[in-house]
Amino acid sequence: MDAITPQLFALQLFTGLALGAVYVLLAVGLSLIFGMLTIVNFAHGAFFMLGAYAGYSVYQYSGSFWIGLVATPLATAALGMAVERFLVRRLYGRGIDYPLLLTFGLAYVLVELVRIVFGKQGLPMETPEVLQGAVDIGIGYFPAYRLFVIAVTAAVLAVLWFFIEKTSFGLIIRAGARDPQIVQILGVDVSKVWLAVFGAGTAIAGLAGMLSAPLQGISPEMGGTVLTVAFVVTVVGGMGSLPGAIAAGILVGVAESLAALFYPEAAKVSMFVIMALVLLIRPQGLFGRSGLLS
Amino acid sequence: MLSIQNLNAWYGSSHILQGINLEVRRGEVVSLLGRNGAGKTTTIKTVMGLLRKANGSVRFKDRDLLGLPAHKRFGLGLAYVPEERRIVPGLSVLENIRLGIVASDKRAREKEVVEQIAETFPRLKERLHQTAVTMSGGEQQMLAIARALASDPDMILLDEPSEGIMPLLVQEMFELFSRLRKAGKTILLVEQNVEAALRISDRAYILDQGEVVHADSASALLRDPVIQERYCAV
Amino acid sequence: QTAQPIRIGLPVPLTGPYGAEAKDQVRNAELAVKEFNDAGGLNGRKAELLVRDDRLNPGEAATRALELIEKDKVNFIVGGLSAATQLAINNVTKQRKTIYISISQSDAINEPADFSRYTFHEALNPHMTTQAVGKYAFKKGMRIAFLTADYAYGHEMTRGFTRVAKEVGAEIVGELKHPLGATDYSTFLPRLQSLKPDVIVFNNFGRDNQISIKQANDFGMKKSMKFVTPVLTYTSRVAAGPAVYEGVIGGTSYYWEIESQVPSAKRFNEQYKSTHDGSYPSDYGSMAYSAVKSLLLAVKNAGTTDTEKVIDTLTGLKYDTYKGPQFYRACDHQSVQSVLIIESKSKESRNPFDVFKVPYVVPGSDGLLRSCSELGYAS
Amino acid sequence: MSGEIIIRTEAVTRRFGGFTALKNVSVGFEKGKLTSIIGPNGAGKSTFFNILSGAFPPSEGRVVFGDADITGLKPHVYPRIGISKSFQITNIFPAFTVLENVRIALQAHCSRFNFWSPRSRLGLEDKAHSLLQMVGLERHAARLAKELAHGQQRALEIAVALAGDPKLLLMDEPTAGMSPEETSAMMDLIVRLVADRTVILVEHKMKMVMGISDRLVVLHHGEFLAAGTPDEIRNNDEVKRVYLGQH
Amino acid sequence: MNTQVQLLATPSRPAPVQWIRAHRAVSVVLLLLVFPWIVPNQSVAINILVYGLYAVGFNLLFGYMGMLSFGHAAFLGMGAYTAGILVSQGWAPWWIAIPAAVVAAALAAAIIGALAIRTRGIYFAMVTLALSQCVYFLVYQFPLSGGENGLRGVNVAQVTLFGANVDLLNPANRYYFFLGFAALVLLLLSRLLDSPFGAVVEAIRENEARTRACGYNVEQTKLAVFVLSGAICGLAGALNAIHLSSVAIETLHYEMSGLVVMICLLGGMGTFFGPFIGAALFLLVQDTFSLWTEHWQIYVGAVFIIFVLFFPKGVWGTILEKCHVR
Ligand SMILES: Nc1ncnc2c1ncn2[C@@H]1O[C@H](COP(=O)(O)OP(=O)(O)OP(=O)(O)O)[C@@H](O)[C@H]1O
Ligand SMILES: Nc1ncnc2c1ncn2[C@@H]1O[C@H](COP(=O)(O)OP(=O)(O)OP(=O)(O)O)[C@@H](O)[C@H]1O
Ligand SMILES: [Mg+2]
Ligand SMILES: [Mg+2]
Repeated sequence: MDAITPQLFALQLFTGLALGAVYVLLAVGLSLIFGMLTIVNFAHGAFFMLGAYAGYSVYQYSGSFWIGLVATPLATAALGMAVERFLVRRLYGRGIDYPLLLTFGLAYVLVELVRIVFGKQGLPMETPEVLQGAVDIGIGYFPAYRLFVIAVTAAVLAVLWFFIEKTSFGLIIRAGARDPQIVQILGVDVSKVWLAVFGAGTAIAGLAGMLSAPLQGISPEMGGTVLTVAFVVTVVGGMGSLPGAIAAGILVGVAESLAALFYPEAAKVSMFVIMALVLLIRPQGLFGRSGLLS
Repeated sequence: MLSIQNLNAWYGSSHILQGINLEVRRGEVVSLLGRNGAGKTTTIKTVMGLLRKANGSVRFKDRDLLGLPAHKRFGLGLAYVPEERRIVPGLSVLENIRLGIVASDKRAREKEVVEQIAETFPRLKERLHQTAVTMSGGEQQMLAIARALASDPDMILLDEPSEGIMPLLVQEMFELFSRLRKAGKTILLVEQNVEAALRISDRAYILDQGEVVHADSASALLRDPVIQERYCAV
Repeated sequence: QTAQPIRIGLPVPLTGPYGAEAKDQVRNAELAVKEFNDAGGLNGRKAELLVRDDRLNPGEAATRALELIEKDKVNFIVGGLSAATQLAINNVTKQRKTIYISISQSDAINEPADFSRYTFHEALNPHMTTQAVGKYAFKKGMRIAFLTADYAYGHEMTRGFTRVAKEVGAEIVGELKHPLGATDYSTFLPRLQSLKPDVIVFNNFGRDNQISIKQANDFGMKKSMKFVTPVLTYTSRVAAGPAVYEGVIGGTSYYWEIESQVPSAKRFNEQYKSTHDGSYPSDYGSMAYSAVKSLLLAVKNAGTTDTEKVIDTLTGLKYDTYKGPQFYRACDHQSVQSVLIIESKSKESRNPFDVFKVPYVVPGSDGLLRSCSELGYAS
Repeated sequence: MSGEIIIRTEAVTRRFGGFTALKNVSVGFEKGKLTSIIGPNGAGKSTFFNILSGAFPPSEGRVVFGDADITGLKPHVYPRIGISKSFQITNIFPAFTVLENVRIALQAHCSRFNFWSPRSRLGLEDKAHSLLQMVGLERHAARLAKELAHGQQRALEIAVALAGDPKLLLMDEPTAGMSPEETSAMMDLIVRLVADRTVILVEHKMKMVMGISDRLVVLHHGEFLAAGTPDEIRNNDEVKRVYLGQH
Repeated sequence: MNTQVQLLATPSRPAPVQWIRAHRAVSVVLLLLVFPWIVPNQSVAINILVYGLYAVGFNLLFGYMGMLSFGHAAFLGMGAYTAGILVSQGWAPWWIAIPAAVVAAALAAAIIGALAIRTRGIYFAMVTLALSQCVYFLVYQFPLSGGENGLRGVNVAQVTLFGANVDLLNPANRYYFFLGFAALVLLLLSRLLDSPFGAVVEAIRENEARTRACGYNVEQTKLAVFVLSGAICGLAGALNAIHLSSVAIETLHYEMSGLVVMICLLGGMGTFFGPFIGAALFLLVQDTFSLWTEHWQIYVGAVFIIFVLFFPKGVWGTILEKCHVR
């Protein structure tokens, strides 16, 4: 094959960054729920998939991608909150494993429900007209839609960061994650906090699904791979750490992209290799606090 | 202000509190004494709503507490310094203090409140941005008290606040309680430092095996040789 | 003594991404059984179908096959919708001397290592598909690039296309292998683009095929190159939408439109439509029809369900069940049949099933296959 | 100082990030004596204690036990060489019975990797019972540890620490949260313990510390401030000023 | 769960349950002996046996030491592929291939374990999950594994045992052949859990820091249990390869890891019967529902949720609880 030109290399690097942004978006909902509730939401992939279907439905019905973009996170948040309220909540205080197992079972149910409602085949989702086509980014052409996804990711992260680090509600969330009893005694209805966090996490999962739909189409199985990616990014970044998720997502994306250039067969393993290395050097992840889980 | 009548409470199936009767009047400091395992902590936890399996009557400002979820009790003006301090990990000292007021009407006047606290506890002032759990045991205890005071409650329940505090500060702490009392706060104090506790209390209850076995004015108890021998020996 | 029904086990992936195809296979197999029974069965002995879900998992497929043989005591097995499940079932039936008609594409099953006297292959295989599609799509001097799913199916397709390219004098400019089940192809596309091919061949299947073609489209690649894929399926086309597949060329074993040229196809479509609300049989679905139909034809001709006798009959069988004449080649039991070249239309027109054109039908012949001696069979 | 030194630190410093919790502390502890470490809150007592007990290594300096340099040994090695500790925050096996808590601790010293014989054959129950008797928990042997009141859990904690029959026992505020009655029982216990081993204590209860300690070490702002007999310390102006107050 | 408790507090409980508790391994083996005759057919019985054994391995780690691994498919797969490759290539007879599979799985567990036990709790679950995905890709790329097509030709049609030829194509023979291995594992395991080492395992589950402070090398113990757990799963994998005469790459998929968690949860974690009861329940439920509806996964998921919510101790654990056995 041809030699690798500097221009190709630059484009490849940028592709990796863009892919990383998508990965961050996939991981951040998982990371949020984990960091705040110490719950690993195994149904994260399922919510991602539901987001894609919800987005598709709204898009079909209203004819507007943008309405879908707003409605989708709301819809998945509502479902997520219902799940928290009626299922997960019963498990608080029963050890970290049970919510994980519950959501694992829930994922089965959700995927199958979608198969019943929408069928087993995939569905097409069109890229919104204004974002179709590729734009010149100086080093080559790049799909406009992917640039848009990066922008949305950045916006979501900014909002989330501000919310968690700078507001009182964020303070409550962070405290509630560690010692809910105390927070309760200080006058806060913790159950509402949990509800909100779970809803926020699933909202982001749904948004990610909706945003991914024009990239990869929709199918009931689309959540499966997402879960793995989200896990790797969360572990590499350090659980519950926003900056960690960002750094890890981009690291994984770039590594995968460069692997695809030099040794394509290894593209998919690359993220696991990174993870193994990180674990060896910093078991708590790049930005993780050690002892958080002990 | 706080009136407990015939309170029974359970951990699982073990019956811990067996008919407690206790009263704290507005502006009083009342001590709750007794040996380990007597049920002091359990009593306080029941009042705060941390133990849901309870019956009897617990009234605060004439409201029935047992029916209220824990977070609503805070709104009535109750504050609590728990036994093992329960400083929230991962948060800084400042954030722990802020946590004390997020749900109260003081939230808007955060700066003021923090300043006031810092005045009372100079040690905390130096450390406002340290991760709270890395502070020493005594520093954490101060923080726990500071957090409870932040919301300017009407009544404070303190569970062994002097535990792990150095002698110099223990004196100061009890002085602080006296000052609080003068400022009109009501205090229910669980202490093993019996003598010091009685000195600042109006009245005291002695608990044993989940029952009140003795109740009297603090001064009488201080004079009581049996009590002296039994509880103030160290 | 009332005769036992003829029992045919049908393990297909009812759950999983190919559930739609699997379901249509069941419908088609049922149709074939119904026709057999309506025609009186085997001297009054009826056939029955035992459908099992193999979840597209070879381990599960092997388990189901074992159960069908050991517990349900089936006479024959038909099914398998991926190379892997097909090979797993084949391995079980081979050991237990049970006739198996496979309906999924792989080259491995034609090769001596996996060859079983008891197994017949109704489906196309990658080699014949690529020969047909390649000869149609490649021209002398063209630059050709591959995006290949990194597994046997993909590799077999690449191998076949490379052979055609050599024959017609086209140049292979590069191949990128992607992991199976990838959901993002962006990292492969800049490189492929930089190769500046005239034709890009997507040697992958199902979701991989849909997503990679879609993303290549997003990168604006269709403007400068022709998209080709060995097996173009109806479900992929529907799942990804008309815009994505517009102008993509591929092969298939069956598309209903050949009814204008083939009488058996016309008959088959009518039958299917009358039992299924006017819908048309699908590409993978119809193979199940033909498999069961030809099997039962052999049973009828042999006059028995005895394994050895049915094998003998199947081996020499010439049949035309739904797409024109077919026969099982003696050395590897591959069904020799036509390959349809199809091209995706830009929009649906007459009915939702009208999505492809059939510009060309490559007639079935030994020449499409690797020869028996090339495969290593003593001729 | 007269007696044989069992453990000593040499110029130990410990930093947490930019903060130096312990500065250049060199202290020796006499064998067979009870030494208490006192000092204001945040003086670095627990930090010092953790370095002695191997919870974490010093940033600089060495720890010498007997003749051996034990700086930076893995935590699980400490009990094996004869150093046990009780934690400042109660740390037991909550879902085990009180007896099993002690039994498992005893077992560490007779069989670490015995995969085969039934555990009951080790015959540790009697020893466990006598340990429980010693700390006054005999009655509660069959209860689950998590059901004990705080003070009782502290006593159990000490029994568990004692199970290894350590040469050196380190205790961080063993009587925190105990009633005066129980505190004096604990004091008696500690005094009895010193008969066969060395004990190092971190405590704030001055009456108790003064009453039972052979020697006191005072830390202040992470630095060594003073050491001596209880009387010497009681009359040390500097200690009075920063710690004791009018005591 | 721990014998000490029972010696001290002896609440009343039915005699049979007590006997079963005391001879847990023997009773499981006895149950398994008659098992093929109480389930619908023997091919299902073999599946249950193999999956049960897989769950036994997992249960050792999760039920007894409290570490939730989501990567145990790696060990099942390592066992299956090792035995499978040795047999299908004709490199070794079954009596070498099976032990070799166990060793290979143990080695894989040693490597993954050494990395994973540096983490705790949910972290551990995620790390094992991701590392097992690594194994998936490595095996996938390994030329002899057959990749996506799977490994075929793991044919052990006949074995010679004590001079007699046993036809393994016969399902009953295959079942009892496999049961021999399972019984061996169960008896060894029961012995191990009763030993002082078993006490340490429980102690780690209860309080790691305390166990360390007692003088136990927690990391070593964890690793030992992890390796042992992996080895048992490897054995299950090898048996499964022989049973199906092929190995699918899906054996290494994370859903297989999830499956074993589900089996343990259904049956009862930290018990001896649990894994087999769970496997039977899961496979029978799945078989029944999949014949009845193509949407059977919804029911499987729902059953799982119900167990997590209402019967977290699983079938056997709930029975024990009802009979006042701690
Ligand atoms: N979580 C629990 N589960 C079961 N029993 C408990 C629990 N917590 C406390 N108890 C029991 O309740 C009784 C009262 O305990 P409580 O903590 O109220 O005592 P206390 O008076 O505060 O003692 P201390 O001075 O040691 O703090 C004790 O006998 C104890 O064993
Ligand atoms: N991990 C840490 N990070 C930052 N500072 C720390 C950390 N651990 C301890 N410190 C600080 O070191 C100082 C000494 O702490 P230490 O716990 O040793 O005090 P102490 O003497 O035991 O006090 P007390 O009597 O209150 O328990 C304290 O000011 C504390 O805030
Ligand atoms: Mg208490
Ligand atoms: Mg301290």
